[in-house]
Amino acid sequence: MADLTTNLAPLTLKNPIMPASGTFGYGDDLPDFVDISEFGGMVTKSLTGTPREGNAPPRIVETSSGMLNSIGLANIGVEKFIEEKLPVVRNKGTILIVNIAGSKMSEYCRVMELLEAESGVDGYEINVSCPNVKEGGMEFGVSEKHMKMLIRELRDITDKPIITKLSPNVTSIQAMAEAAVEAGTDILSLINTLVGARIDIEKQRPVLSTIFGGLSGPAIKPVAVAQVFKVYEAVDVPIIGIGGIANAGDVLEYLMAGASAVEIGTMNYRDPGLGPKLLPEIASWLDEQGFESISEIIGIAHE
Amino acid sequence: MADLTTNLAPLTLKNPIMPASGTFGYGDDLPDFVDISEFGGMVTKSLTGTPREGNAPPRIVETSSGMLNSIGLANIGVEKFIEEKLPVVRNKGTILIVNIAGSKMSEYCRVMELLEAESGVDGYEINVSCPNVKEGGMEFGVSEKHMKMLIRELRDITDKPIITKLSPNVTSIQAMAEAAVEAGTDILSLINTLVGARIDIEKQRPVLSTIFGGLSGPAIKPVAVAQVFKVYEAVDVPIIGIGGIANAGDVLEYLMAGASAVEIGTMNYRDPGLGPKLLPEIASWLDEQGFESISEIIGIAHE
Amino acid sequence: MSKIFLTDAPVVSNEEVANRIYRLKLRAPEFASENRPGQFINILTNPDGAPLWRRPFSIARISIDIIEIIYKAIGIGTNQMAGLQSGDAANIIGPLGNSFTVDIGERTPLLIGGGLGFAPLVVLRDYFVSRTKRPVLFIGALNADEHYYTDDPDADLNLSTDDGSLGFHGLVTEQLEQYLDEQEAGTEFMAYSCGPEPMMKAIAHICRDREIPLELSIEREMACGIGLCQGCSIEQHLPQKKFALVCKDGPIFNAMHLTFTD
Amino acid sequence: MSKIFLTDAPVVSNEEVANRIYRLKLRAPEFASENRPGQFINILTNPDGAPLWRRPFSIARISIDIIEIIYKAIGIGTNQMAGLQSGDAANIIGPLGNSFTVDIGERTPLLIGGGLGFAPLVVLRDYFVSRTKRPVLFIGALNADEHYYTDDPDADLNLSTDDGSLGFHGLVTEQLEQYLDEQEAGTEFMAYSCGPEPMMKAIAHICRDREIPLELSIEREMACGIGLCQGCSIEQHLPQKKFALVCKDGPIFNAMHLTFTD
Ligand SMILES: Cc1cc2nc3c(=O)[nH]c(=O)nc-3n(C[C@H](O)[C@H](O)[C@H](O)COP(=O)(O)OP(=O)(O)OC[C@H]3O[C@@H](n4cnc5c(N)ncnc54)[C@H](O)[C@@H]3O)c2cc1C
Ligand SMILES: Cc1cc2nc3c(=O)[nH]c(=O)nc-3n(C[C@H](O)[C@H](O)[C@H](O)COP(=O)(O)OP(=O)(O)OC[C@H]3O[C@@H](n4cnc5c(N)ncnc54)[C@H](O)[C@@H]3O)c2cc1C
Ligand SMILES: Cc1cc2nc3c(=O)[nH]c(=O)nc-3n(C[C@H](O)[C@H](O)[C@H](O)COP(=O)(O)O)c2cc1C
Ligand SMILES: Cc1cc2nc3c(=O)[nH]c(=O)nc-3n(C[C@H](O)[C@H](O)[C@H](O)COP(=O)(O)O)c2cc1C
Ligand code: FES
Ligand code: FES
Repeated sequence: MADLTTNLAPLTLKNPIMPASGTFGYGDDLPDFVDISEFGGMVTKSLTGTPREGNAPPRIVETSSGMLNSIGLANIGVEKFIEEKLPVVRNKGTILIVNIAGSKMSEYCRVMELLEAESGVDGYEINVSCPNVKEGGMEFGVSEKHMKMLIRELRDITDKPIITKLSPNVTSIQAMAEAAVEAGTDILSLINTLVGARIDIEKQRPVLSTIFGGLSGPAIKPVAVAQVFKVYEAVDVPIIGIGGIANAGDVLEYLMAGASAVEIGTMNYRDPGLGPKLLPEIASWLDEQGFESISEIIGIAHE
Repeated sequence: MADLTTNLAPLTLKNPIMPASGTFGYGDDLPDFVDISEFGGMVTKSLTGTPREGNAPPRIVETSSGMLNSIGLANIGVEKFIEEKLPVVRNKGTILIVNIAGSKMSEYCRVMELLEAESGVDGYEINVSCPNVKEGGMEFGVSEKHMKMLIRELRDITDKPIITKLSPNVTSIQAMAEAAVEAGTDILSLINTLVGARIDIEKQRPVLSTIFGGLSGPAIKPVAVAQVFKVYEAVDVPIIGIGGIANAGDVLEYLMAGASAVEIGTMNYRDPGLGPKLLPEIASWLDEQGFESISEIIGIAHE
Repeated sequence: MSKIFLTDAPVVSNEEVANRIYRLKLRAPEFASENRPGQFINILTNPDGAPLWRRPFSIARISIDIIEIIYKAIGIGTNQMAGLQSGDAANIIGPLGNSFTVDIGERTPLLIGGGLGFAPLVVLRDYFVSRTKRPVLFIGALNADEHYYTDDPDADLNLSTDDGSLGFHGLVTEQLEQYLDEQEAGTEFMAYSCGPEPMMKAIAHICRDREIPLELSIEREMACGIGLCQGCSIEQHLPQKKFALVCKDGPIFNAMHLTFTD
Repeated sequence: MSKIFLTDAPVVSNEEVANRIYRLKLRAPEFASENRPGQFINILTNPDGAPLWRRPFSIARISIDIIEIIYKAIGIGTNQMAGLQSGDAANIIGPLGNSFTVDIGERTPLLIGGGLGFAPLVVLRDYFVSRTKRPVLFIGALNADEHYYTDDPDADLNLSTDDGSLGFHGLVTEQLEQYLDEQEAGTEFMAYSCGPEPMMKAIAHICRDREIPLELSIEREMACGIGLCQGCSIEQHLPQKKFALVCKDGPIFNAMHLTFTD
């Protein structure tokens, strides 16, 4: 059977499927029918320096083949994570990636410094692109200069892999990818959500309390695949593809476009056990086509 | 019954629904069950200086709640339009808006100059945002500087209303809107398509011959509504909302977000007669809610 | 915490019991030992496409291996559900959420439902009846056509309609106040309610004035139903936790804890 | 140009005639006077959601007020269609596209279909038969289960299967070549074909070698089906027009005009 191991240098994952940040909590509090150890890795909800309650409701709404969210980085904060969650999730039998966010550079740094003192974290995903934070979380993701400053600071703090998670809401995703790599990023993940809004015509007001939210789900997959395709040609680091993945064909699409692994977000809400269910189909597709490993199809659509 | 007339100064439309450029040809060659005079206006396919064959096939593909196209501005060219189409469509009993595109500034200018010599054109929509042209059609839509240069040139050529059609593929849609208005734009229309791609996993290649295409349809509606909402707060000119409109509720959503009129694109392919079919529902919604005219709800979601 | 299952539950029956109101029975033996009154299930109404999210429904009844929900066909997902037939299966996740407080000592249970809101209270009624408590039920609806629970020998059943076509002519809150005013001083109640939020707010006021503890079953749009998306938040009075998750901290809340009942 | 209708056509019947192959009959009296052999209709398979685009199908037969299509359930839209029942209606646009050349003088019509590709040729067969011409039919398929047109007293019917389970054991192209080789010199044919593109290419070569004019019915994914989106383009040899639209300039093309048959 084809080898599903994927090389996300400096990380190696036993398979290419992870849950996307913000859709699997901290990996500890999952329904009984989900076995986190079957995933190639676990990516936590974004952690900030202090606990956050998140934005006022309503903060989610369905759209055509997608959804908008303005959760606003609701999370328990890095200290409580270290105390209560890390001891549990570091033993789940899969790679653990902690996603970090903040409103200021110093907040990102503090979160990472506290985590550096702990064991069990295999890498960091840096959320520079959350559109739902007022105080400036966004600016890092849309400005090459600010992103470089941020990633350089973080690079000084850790020797563990840094995954920079890019925002799709930019004129040139290549420029952002290049900036992130120049600043010391090991791996890129993309995309975070697209900025979107819905109006409640009954109430004659925006549905979300924050007006704008992040669009995710199958609706955005073509945008994400295009950006992965472009970034693959622009930089030399491994890529994690994210956006609208719903089935094995979608995973193959991302791999062929140039991703070495993927994260599944919104579709987890239909079935949080979805990810591992796709692995047998991916393996048999590779077998049928005569591929011996995942690595043979990564970026194959560029040839 | 509520008044559906909408003020798109300096234009007045008898109702707010138009077909979007590229989805209704030149307005002359429609199926018998479509009556173009029932629309608030007719927007032509983008016209260029010389006829264009468009991109190699395949140039369309379905996606979740949307589609990708890389038609590549296939059109008969401005001269043939003037000769064969204009005499027919200028008498269709509705406002005629000619959409103009080009690969160079001089091409846009030439198209407009030729049209200026004719009667029957009520306004121009400037396509600065078509992602499917190799030679630079894109650059106008993503660079404030280039767009300003282009619109200024065109402003010198015509006194008729200029509608600048914005690309959503930018970091700041407000900045682009402001630039367009500064350069002399009368009306803004948005959005054009989002850049997207699909990979054919059987062929292990991008589906579209051009790799990237434009994503349209209900999938993109939240992105478009968000951008209309932002542009409404940034500038003082009327806005035409475009993107994924499929029903009367969608039209109302755009109006409330700040659009004074809308264009329907992809959903015309399901039913080219869709637009006028939505008018009675919009009128009775206004009646039920006690509004006397469309103008009362434009931008109401901002209050 | 009860165990949570994801299962393709065979449809036993799916019957229209009132105007566009259906009773769906599913075979889900896993649930028997886990379910507590007030919990809900999350149904994937269309495995192949829209809507994107599952749809949540209170478990209205459970008996050995059969769970029952009562729902109104009002939109895309519920209209799809109305097409379910015996022989089909429904992909469900559950049982989900917390549950009603059932240890109420000598208090008399008051179950107050508005419209479809009676659904989650049926299972509570069953609980009390099987423990030989006689609950007092109040069910209000627009008109007789919307009433699907019109007979109950083991409870004191009070029906009302806005148009007077069945039972008391008026709001369920009016009937409830009349009832409470007629009770002897010292009678202790425990109230439970589910229905439109303005109704629940009015009931909260009635109960607060009379110092009757009240639990509400709350509805919010849910993307996941299991605490993963943080989307179904509701504002509460706890200073250290401003927002609760309806799917996980709820759907049952002490009325005093929520801000909308103020 | 024929008039184009958009109509909710009542379903008369929808019968499985071979393995996952269905014959759908729709009542569409408007079509009777307009339809010409080779045209197609565009069906909205799901008025409420996915797929986004209509799905195009050749009109296989038309008789007074009934049009008939033959389709294979292979994906989202066609699987939805398989659920249509008499009593339902299908929202269709048509008749669409150009049509086969039918004025062929004394030539003998050769109709060559691969798999489902025979569908658009049935109406052409009817046309010739009703004008007392006896067409020669060649229909190839993978195996006997895929054959749905196995009997025709008014035509010379040649069936083949790749596995030999019915008729000639081999490719339809082989059977066609054998047949042509056996004909007297001077017999003049007009050929029509529809099927997988590699098959049509092979047939184009056979016909070109023998100077038999050939028309092909072409399939391309279509967003609109009426010439509005410019999406269904196909490369042709005309220097002044590199791309034709399959929905409007086609679906019927002279084989010599298309580049894929080279
Ligand atoms: C914990 C819980 C228990 C519930 N129990 C029941 C029950 O026992 N019986 C019953 O009939 N309904 C119940 N509901 C409501 C039920 O989930 C909605 O009626 C259903 O989701 C509507 O789906 P739809 O696709 O048909 O409607 P849509 O087409 O999505 O929407 C139609 C209308 O319903 C509203 N709506 C959509 N989803 C929800 C939702 N999750 N909650 C509230 N309103 C919504 C929309 O805003 C819209 O106005 C419950 C909801 C929750 C959260
Ligand atoms: C002019 C014309 C006439 C046709 N006549 C017939 C007919 O008489 N009988 C019949 O069974 N089929 C016919 N087809 C093909 C038919 O349209 C497709 O089988 C149908 O669109 C598939 O829809 P689906 O949603 O079931 O498949 P999908 O789920 O969309 O796709 C399944 C597979 O079919 C392919 N496919 C999708 N759409 C088309 C398309 N429009 N053309 C070709 N392949 C496609 C996809 O690439 C995919 O591999 C015709 C097509 C055209 C353009
Ligand atoms: C409800 C919700 C919450 C999210 N929270 C986070 C988050 O905390 N940090 C982050 O980096 N991304 C977050 N995301 C973005 C996802 O990780 C992912 O990038 C995006 O949803 C696109 O993938 P999808 O289409 O598969 O959902 C969130 C997405 C959703 C829908
Ligand atoms: C097939 C196709 C062709 C298009 N051609 C043009 C064009 O020539 N000029 C233009 O300005 N926009 C063109 N567009 C963009 C539409 O006018 C519209 O901005 C976009 O599709 C979003 O609207 P929708 O979601 O309603 O389709 C085209 C869109 C499609 C789908
Ligand atoms: S619905 Fe996702 S957390 Fe409650
Ligand atoms: S399918 Fe739209 S032009 Fe042919």
